[in-house]
Amino acid sequence: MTAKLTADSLTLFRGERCLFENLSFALNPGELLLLEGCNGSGKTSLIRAIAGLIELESGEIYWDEQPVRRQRQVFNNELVWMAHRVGFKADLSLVENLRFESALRRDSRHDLDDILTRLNINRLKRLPVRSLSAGQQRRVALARMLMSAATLWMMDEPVTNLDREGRSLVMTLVSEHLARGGMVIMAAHQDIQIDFPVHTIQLQ
Amino acid sequence: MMELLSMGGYGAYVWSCFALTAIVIAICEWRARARHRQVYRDIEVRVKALGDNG
Amino acid sequence: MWKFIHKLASPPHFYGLAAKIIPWFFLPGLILIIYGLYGGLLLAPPDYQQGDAFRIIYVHVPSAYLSLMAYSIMAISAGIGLIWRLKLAHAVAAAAAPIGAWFTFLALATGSLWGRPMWGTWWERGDPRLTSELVMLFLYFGYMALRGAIDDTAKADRASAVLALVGAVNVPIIHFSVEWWSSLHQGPTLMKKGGPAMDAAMLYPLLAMILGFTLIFGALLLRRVRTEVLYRERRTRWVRHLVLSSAVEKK
Amino acid sequence: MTDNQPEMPGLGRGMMAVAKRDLFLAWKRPGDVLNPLFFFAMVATLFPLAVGPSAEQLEFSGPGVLWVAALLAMLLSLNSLFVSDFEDGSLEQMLVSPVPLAALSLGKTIAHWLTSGLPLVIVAPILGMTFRMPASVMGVLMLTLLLGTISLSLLGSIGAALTVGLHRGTALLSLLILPLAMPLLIFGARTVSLAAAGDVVAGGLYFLAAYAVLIVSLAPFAIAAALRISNE
Repeated sequence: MTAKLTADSLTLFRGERCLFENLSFALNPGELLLLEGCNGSGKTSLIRAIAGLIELESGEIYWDEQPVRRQRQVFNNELVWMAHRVGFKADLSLVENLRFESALRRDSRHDLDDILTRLNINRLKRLPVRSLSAGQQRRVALARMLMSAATLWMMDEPVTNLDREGRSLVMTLVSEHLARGGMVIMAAHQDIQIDFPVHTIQLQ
Repeated sequence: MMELLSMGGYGAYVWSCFALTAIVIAICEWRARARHRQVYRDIEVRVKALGDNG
Repeated sequence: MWKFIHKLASPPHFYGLAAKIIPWFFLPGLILIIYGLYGGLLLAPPDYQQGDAFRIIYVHVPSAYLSLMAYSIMAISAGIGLIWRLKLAHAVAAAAAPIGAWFTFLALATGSLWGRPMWGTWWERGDPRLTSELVMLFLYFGYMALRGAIDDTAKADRASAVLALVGAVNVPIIHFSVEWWSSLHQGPTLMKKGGPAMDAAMLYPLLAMILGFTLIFGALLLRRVRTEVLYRERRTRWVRHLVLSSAVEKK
Repeated sequence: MTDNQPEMPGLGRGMMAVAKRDLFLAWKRPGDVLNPLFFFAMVATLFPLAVGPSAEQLEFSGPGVLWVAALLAMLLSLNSLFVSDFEDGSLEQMLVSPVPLAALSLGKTIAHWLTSGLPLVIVAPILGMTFRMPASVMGVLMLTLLLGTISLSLLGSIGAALTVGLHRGTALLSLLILPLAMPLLIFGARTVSLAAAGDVVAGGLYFLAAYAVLIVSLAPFAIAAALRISNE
């Protein structure tokens, strides 16, 4: 067990159904873990369980060979999370939301304007999040990832609600992150093409 | 015998207390058994429906 | 030691063992209660102040004691379940709640039946014990309602465990605050229950009743824990085998 | 990855950020703050109408009524405490934050108290006047409410965290919290009554203060545990 992130025989039930049993994997810097499967196959549950949002029935996740459960803060410090619910306050503007977020996690010290320009949402930055379209909100969620200095990006269905340009932007950002030595775990039902080592877990 | 039943004039209170206690404990036991039977039967139905690979 | 606990807590083992133990709780409990009834109703002399009405303590005191004890068991096992992720502990907590609520109800009802001839009212508001018992009943109701509102068993276990622990911290505070409140209230002098001055002919049946009730409670608890274990393990192989193999003989 | 030091965002900074954000949100939606306040004022004004204008009755029932009204108003404001965070996913972001969840929960409770508890304390004297409360008693009323609402905010947050995301959360929250809040009601209302009768009030105030200290130190952890469970 020398990988940065390892999972050892994870098992999770939801109600009567077994979502996955004795699932193990390992992930190193510069690698992408892709969780594939159709709707309801449990890929969202799996990625949430890895992030510590769901308690596993059994099994253990290790970060730097230490169980994550015993060092939740350390693990969270290396983690940035993007899910279907973007996690922004609809009444606050984009910038206000991101400013608040930066108090919650380790900052990458990139200039906010640069990030927003890169994502093509700089002109929206004073608008309340409620007036943004779903696709624009996803872009703000990407801004959160670029603002943090976390190693591990966890993305649940990152390309939904995004146009073709947005989808290729996500893949570019992910590639750059991997090139920096970052790690990405992604749950997706579309095909993902990328020039980095990809581990795939297919869920039934 | 009558003396025992009347309990010095408090018979109604004393005996209703003891009767109530007996009833409550009986209900507890009965409910526990009924629940066990129900859970067991539900599992039985499911196991038989699914066969050996459920 | 740890290994022993682990073996004991393994569901199939516990399920079989509990079935064997239940009669060992139930029968001695029944014998003690019969002795307690005989001693309490026939042998013990009437109280010089309360007359024969004092005999209600033979059911009131054990119920009141069990209502508190069931809550302690619930809170302690909830804590164990939360910290060591022991599923059996959660099952115990879940099983203890309804029984505790019933005994709390019993303590309230018998206390009220006692109060009627003693004070002339069904509900003497100056008495702190009855008020505390009532709050206790609400705590049980809250616990069971929270459990019932959450569909997923594992989630219900942990959420209700947090509530049980919060409640356990509050129970002594509630008792204390009710006592303080009633000490300001100009009610009747507090009733003296038990105490070392009690006559032996009165005391021994009471002790027998307390012990007997505890054993009966143990039997009820084990029966319910057994059900909880069966329900929680319904997906496992051993339960399937159990059900298939004993489909004929067991009802 | 430029730096490998496990430098983490500060505990106090995260807590204050949450508190500040919630206060700002309350500022943008003043209705959420004002509703419980109106409820408090309404109950306290309706009650005298129900019991009649007799002065002794009003003086006698004043402390109890004001305290019960404050308790219910707090309960009303607690319902929505975590709901929007739960629905828009920002609760999730707090759960995966390196700042301990207990600190963030405390931040939320601070904002809740400032927007729901403190206004009650401030308007209480005005309502006390309708119950013909003398000025000295008014001071005690405010002090008990000050200490009591702090405890209620924290205690209620545990309940709100346990019931967030449940269908019948509202009714359940009252069932969970009211029995636990009983000591606060007893000590709060009785202390004010004692003050009205000219008795010593120190005992009750000490109790309320001790309770507040106890719950400030314990509740954040219970809230954090409950939030983690409820968000699953």
